[in-house]
Amino acid sequence: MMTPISENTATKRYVENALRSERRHFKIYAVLLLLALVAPFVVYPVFLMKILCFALFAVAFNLLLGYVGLLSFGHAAFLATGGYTTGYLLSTYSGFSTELAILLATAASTLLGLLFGVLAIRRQGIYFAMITLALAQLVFFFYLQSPFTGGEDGMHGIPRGALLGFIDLQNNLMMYYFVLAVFVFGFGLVRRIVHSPYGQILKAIKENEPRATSLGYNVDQYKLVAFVVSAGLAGLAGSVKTIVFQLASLNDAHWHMSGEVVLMTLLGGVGTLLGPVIGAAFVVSLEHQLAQSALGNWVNVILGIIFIVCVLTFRAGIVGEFQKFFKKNFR
Amino acid sequence: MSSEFVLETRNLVKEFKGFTAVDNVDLKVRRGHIHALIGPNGAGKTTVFNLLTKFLIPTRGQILFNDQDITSLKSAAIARMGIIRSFQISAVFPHMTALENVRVALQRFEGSSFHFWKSEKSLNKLNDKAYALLESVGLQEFANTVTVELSYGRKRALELATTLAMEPELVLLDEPTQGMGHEDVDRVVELIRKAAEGRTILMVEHNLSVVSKLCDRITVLTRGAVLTEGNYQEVSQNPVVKEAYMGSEATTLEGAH
Amino acid sequence: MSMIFGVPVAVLSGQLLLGLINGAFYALLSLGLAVIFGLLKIINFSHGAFYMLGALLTVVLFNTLGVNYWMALFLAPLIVGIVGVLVEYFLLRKIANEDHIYSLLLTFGLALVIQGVLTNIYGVSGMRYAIPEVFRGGVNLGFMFLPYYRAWVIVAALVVCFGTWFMIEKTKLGSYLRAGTENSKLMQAFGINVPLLVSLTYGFGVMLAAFAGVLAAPIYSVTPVMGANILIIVFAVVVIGGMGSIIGAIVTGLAMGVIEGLTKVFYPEAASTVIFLVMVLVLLVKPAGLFGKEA
Amino acid sequence: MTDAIKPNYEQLKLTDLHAFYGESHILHGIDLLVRRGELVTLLGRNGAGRSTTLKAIMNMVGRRTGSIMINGRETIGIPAHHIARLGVGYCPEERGIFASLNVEENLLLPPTVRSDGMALDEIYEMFPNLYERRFSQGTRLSGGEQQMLAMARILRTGANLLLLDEITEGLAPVIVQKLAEVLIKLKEKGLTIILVEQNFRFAAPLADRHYLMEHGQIVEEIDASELSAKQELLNTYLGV
Amino acid sequence: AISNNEVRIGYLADMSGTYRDLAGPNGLTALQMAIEDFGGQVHGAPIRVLSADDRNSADVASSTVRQWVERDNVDMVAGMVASSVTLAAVRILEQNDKLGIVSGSAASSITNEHCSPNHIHYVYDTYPLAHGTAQAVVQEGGDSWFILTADYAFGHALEADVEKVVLENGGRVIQKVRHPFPTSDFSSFILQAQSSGASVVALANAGSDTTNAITTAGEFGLTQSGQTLAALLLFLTDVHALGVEAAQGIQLTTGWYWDMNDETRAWSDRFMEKTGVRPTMVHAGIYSSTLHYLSAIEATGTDDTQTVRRHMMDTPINDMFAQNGIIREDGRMIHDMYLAQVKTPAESQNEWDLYNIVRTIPAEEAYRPLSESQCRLVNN
Ligand SMILES: Nc1ncnc2c1ncn2[C@@H]1O[C@H](COP(=O)(O)OP(=O)(O)OP(=O)(O)O)[C@@H](O)[C@H]1O
Ligand SMILES: Nc1ncnc2c1ncn2[C@@H]1O[C@H](COP(=O)(O)OP(=O)(O)OP(=O)(O)O)[C@@H](O)[C@H]1O
Ligand SMILES: CC(C)C[C@H](N)C(=O)O
Ligand SMILES: [Mg+2]
Ligand SMILES: [Mg+2]
Repeated sequence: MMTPISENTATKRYVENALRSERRHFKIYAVLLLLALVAPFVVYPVFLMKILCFALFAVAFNLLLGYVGLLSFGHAAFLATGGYTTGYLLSTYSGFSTELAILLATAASTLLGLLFGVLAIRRQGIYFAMITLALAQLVFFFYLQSPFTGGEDGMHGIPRGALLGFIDLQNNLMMYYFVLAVFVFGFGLVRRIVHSPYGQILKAIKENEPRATSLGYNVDQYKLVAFVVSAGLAGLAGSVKTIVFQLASLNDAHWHMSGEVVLMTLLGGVGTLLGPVIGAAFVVSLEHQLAQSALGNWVNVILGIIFIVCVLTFRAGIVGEFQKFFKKNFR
Repeated sequence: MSSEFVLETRNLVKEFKGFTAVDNVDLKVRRGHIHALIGPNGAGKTTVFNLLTKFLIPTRGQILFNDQDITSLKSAAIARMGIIRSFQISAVFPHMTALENVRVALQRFEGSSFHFWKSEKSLNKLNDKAYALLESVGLQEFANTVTVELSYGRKRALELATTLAMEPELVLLDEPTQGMGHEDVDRVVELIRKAAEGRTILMVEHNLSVVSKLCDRITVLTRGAVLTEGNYQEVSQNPVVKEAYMGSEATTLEGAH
Repeated sequence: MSMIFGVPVAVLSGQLLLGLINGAFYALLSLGLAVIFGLLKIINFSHGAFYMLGALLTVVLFNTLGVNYWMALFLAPLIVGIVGVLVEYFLLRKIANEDHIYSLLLTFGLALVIQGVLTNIYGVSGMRYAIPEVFRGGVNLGFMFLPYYRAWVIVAALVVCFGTWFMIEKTKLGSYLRAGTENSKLMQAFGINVPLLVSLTYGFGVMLAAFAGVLAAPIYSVTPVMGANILIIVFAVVVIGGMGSIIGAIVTGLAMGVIEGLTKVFYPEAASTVIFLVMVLVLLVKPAGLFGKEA
Repeated sequence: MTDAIKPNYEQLKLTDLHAFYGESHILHGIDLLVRRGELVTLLGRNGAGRSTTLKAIMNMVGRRTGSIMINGRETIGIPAHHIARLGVGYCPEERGIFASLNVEENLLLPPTVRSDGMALDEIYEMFPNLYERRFSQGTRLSGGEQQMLAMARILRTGANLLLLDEITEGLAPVIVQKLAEVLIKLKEKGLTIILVEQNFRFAAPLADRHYLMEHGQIVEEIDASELSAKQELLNTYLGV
Repeated sequence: AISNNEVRIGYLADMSGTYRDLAGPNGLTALQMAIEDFGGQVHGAPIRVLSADDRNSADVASSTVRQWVERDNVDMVAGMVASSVTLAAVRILEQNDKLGIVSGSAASSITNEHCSPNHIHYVYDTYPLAHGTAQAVVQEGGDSWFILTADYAFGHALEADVEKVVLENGGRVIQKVRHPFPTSDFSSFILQAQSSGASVVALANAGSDTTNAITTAGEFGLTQSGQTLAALLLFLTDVHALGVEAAQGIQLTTGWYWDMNDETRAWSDRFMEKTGVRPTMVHAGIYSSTLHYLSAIEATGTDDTQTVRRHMMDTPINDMFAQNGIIREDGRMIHDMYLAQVKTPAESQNEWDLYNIVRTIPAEEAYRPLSESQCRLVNN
């Protein structure tokens, strides 16, 4: 059906505004993608892959916190499930297809997300955060006790395999572009969701839940779908991370990991698409740099100071503050 | 149209820890009417609304909508059947523009509300309709204004536009003119009158001049129970109502007529 | 000897008692957390750090100044309380009107700083603090040997818990506190110095943590990281009890101690997980916790 | 004879009061004088700045400049919690009932600032609804009951300067009438009252004077005696 | 030849978490002491040290080591404490044919099922820990055992090793209880131990778990009621933290003690000057292994991994850390271990005067014999 071009100026302006901001975003994304394509020739690719994996994880998490207003404190469970499933498949069945492993791992996290979601989605605010935490702790316990995970020692030496059977992922550069592709897919999906008819409803729910209900939207279902998608993407991040590092460990399932992703997201800017990406890059680089510097044993102190400073001075996060600054001065 | 009454409650009861806020209420709202629910503070009016929309669960009793029992349905399902409420405090989506506020409501008929793979541009075809609704409540200039920046009265108007966008059969309004200046009150009265075309409205209101101007039928609640029912004339003459609710105001009003 | 599930009854009653004692710790810690959350809506992730600070101060004050246990019991919470007041005044106050999540981030950062600095000073091997003379030894209860110190812990913790509960729920000061946190502007308009009240409340909440720390010093190894892991357990207790419910925190604290104690007998590996299982079950049945008010 | 009971004693005097919320400048130089025992109203449309004037007096806005004399004392620089102690009682438009307290606790909450406040019994007599629900949670009351509670609670404190913001909002006509009687009684007792009202019919017979506000300024001062003469003017400003 | 004209050593350890004190920043100091003592260069090539906090995370370890070997051309990685870290690191070292010298970890599996031609396990492992202590205790008449195990790989390994020794020596294990890692309150477990009626209560855990358990055992009068407490892994720092009052009489197995002879004392004094504390066996092991590694480069003139490793294996270690230490083909460095007993307060002269060495456990007896090895490098 042809949409009639509207005659009245208010709606025309609305459409134009939307288009303009989309074009501007598109330019930013294009530049970033270009940077990402050449980055491995300048920066150590494995390090970049680590950033991308965490960025995807944070983007998935932000879909919930930033766009539905749900603080999940149990996202580590999905990351770990993605990782362990991949690890299990690839190391138990030699020659198992890498892409199939990733797919199955993502499916496994999605299912787990569904289970968590069904149990948690009705709870509000801090109770939601805590029930997700509790469920994730149970998952942690399961992985700790299950023999196939190697407990505290973790799963090591997971083969990277070859993509579609011929692209050798053992090669860091190949691996990098594959991870980048996965990331772009995940990011694109989240962007699409946020700017979709469904995204509008999510936004409405976040803004005023009782009102959305009274307009006839079954808010629990909308939230649940977002939760499940977020879980699936977190699992995807975990799966790819496992392939990159060829290892899956309990760290991924620990509540610290759930906390870390909150920090990344807040630091980068919650409710902005690029915020979690920048936040993840920032935290990963910082930890990496500090751990190896002379300040090695001061890592926690420095991180702590950064969190405090962030909360006190740039609460909207790096990207959020930048947007505010831009709006104030250039528009 | 099917039946004479859009909404009916039978022996509706709500108890809070031994306190009966709604006590055996039988309410019948006739199709096409503007029906008012009045009564002293704490009579249970808001509670009745909350029961009708399932923000509270009835202790006992039945709720019928178009002769269909909806007692066990959930809030969202009730809204989908065509019963939409407004809130005592204004309910909008503060960080969306007025246009988007209305669009969220219109979207429900699109069946695309779960379509996460589509672009939100697909919603632009609703813009004109949304705009028309904004126009109908006098908000055309504010279509692209973020809702937080609207004044109180305009927020109420927007809320009404959103409500109308749902094309409800029955609209529940809880004190729609509360906190408004006289000018706004008159505007809202007009709005409600307009909204009532082809619909049924059930409202709670303490402003008797609004009630007298708008309402076809009035139910008076006291202490959770129905005291009497009738048109404004009948109700305002009732000495018990005067005593319990209107005080001397009813007479003053009449004098003013 | 009679048995329950293959465990002698005598042993079981010993375990119950120990669970209760541990629960007293949980109660004390979660009480502070509940006070701070319930009244200030601050998710205090530095609670564990303040608990540790209480214990560490006890040891350090003794080693450097020869401060004895009884003085420490008073002095360490006081110092920590003052630190808490300063933290509230210089940091938390700045974000009082923001989303809870920022207080979480800030206090988490603070905990990292406190723990990190102290780790670099004192290491992680831990320090020991001797049980005060009067509480050395114990009494044989027939089914177990009860060290006097543990008996003291439960008495002290319960007295402090119920004292706090009484103050908040039953006194005028308590009602100022509850109201001030809901609408501080209005309370100020009524003539109450709310900012001061808030600082003092936060200080008091962390004081409770420090008090627990002092009680813990003689029986656990005192290290700068001793508070890191206890935090989420204590959080779980508060949530199970119903966030903000004072009595909920106390009762749940005690109950969790017992449940955890029994788990240590029947399925020890799960001892630190069982509380989360309980949390899931409770929240499924009572969405706002055992004593929480549903919104 | 002390100052405080002299007639014509200046209970509240605002001079060139400006108030801001963050960046936005809301009040633009308010001058206003209320004497002991007077009841004045602030009238105006939604958003005119009436509530803000009361909040500015209570030091509840972002920033204020100018002068606010209460009982002859400059209060522009003193912290919010000291203002009530000067004998000021404030009833906010959003009612401010505390969810964590029950009705009676809410009622007993504001500290007494002077000795001659109403006793609890008197208050319960005036608002039987509150007596009936005295042990239920404050915010579980109906909208109107909450309004009664908000009003009742400052009557207890003995404040002799009352700032009342839209107290008839959402109340049944009978209660409104009762409130009018209460205000008359309070006036007789010598209390000074500033009333922000939408309900002109309620306010008109009670007030000694009316201030008309628009865009954060006082545009007109009308004495009760001039009311009929200036009806026209009122109509244009308020649309009555 | 020496790659990049520089010998690059990466030091990977927990710098800020639970295992910080037994290796941590002071381990880096020990490593640097070795390099200084060696003269700062080999064959004119400078020796450079990189260090990183592994945060006890396999992830961090893996990405750090990967970057070290792939980008920074690190030749050898030292330190390594948590077994998950060690296993992650040695995998990558193997893939890239670089060398790892593990000094902090305990798990004997590191040179058993997880052995590789690219790493050496230097200081100690769970096998001698279990053997030394358990054997001694059983022989002294402690024949019925209650084992309290930290519920993770290291604890399980220790538990298994102990159980075997106890059974071999004619004792029996009455009860095994696994506690979560970490645990702070051990009262319930101690009570279980008391009511089990076992004559020996063995702690198969480490760090603060062990010290907490020992403290609680003291509080509940475990030893007064006639039971023996055996801590299977105690580092000097743990005993120091406990104090002789609480720890007195406990028997433990260690790979080294600072106060054994003049040589150890001299080195320890230097160490203490720099760090303010006495070295643990891990610190000493890091020093010794680094010296041994550098000597091998000097001798062979190359930093090629296999050449160096071969040479290290062919050369016995004789220094303040070990006499006649031998690196076996599975990568296990075997050396004499010591059964020590914590001094009584009366015996202890100063805060670090903590152990009496009860007896020496000869290297061959201490470590798992190659005949029992599951290492793929060992042909059985
Ligand atoms: N959740 C609740 N728990 C306990 N009591 C309640 C609850 N909700 C309402 N009530 C009580 O039920 C009675 C009816 O309240 P309701 O809000 O329906 O009154 P209303 O008729 O709308 O009054 P108003 O005109 O003042 O808004 C009141 O006395 C109120 O205190
Ligand atoms: N917290 C705030 N931050 C920013 N602007 C505010 C705030 N509160 C009020 N305002 C603005 O100040 C102006 C005056 O508001 P005020 O509440 O004093 O009006 P009012 O005369 O009491 O009207 P109403 O009948 O709506 O209560 C309005 O334009 C309002 O938008
Ligand atoms: C106990 C620790 C020092 C050793 C480590 N956890 C390992 O398993 O090797
Ligand atoms: Mg109502
Ligand atoms: Mg107002």
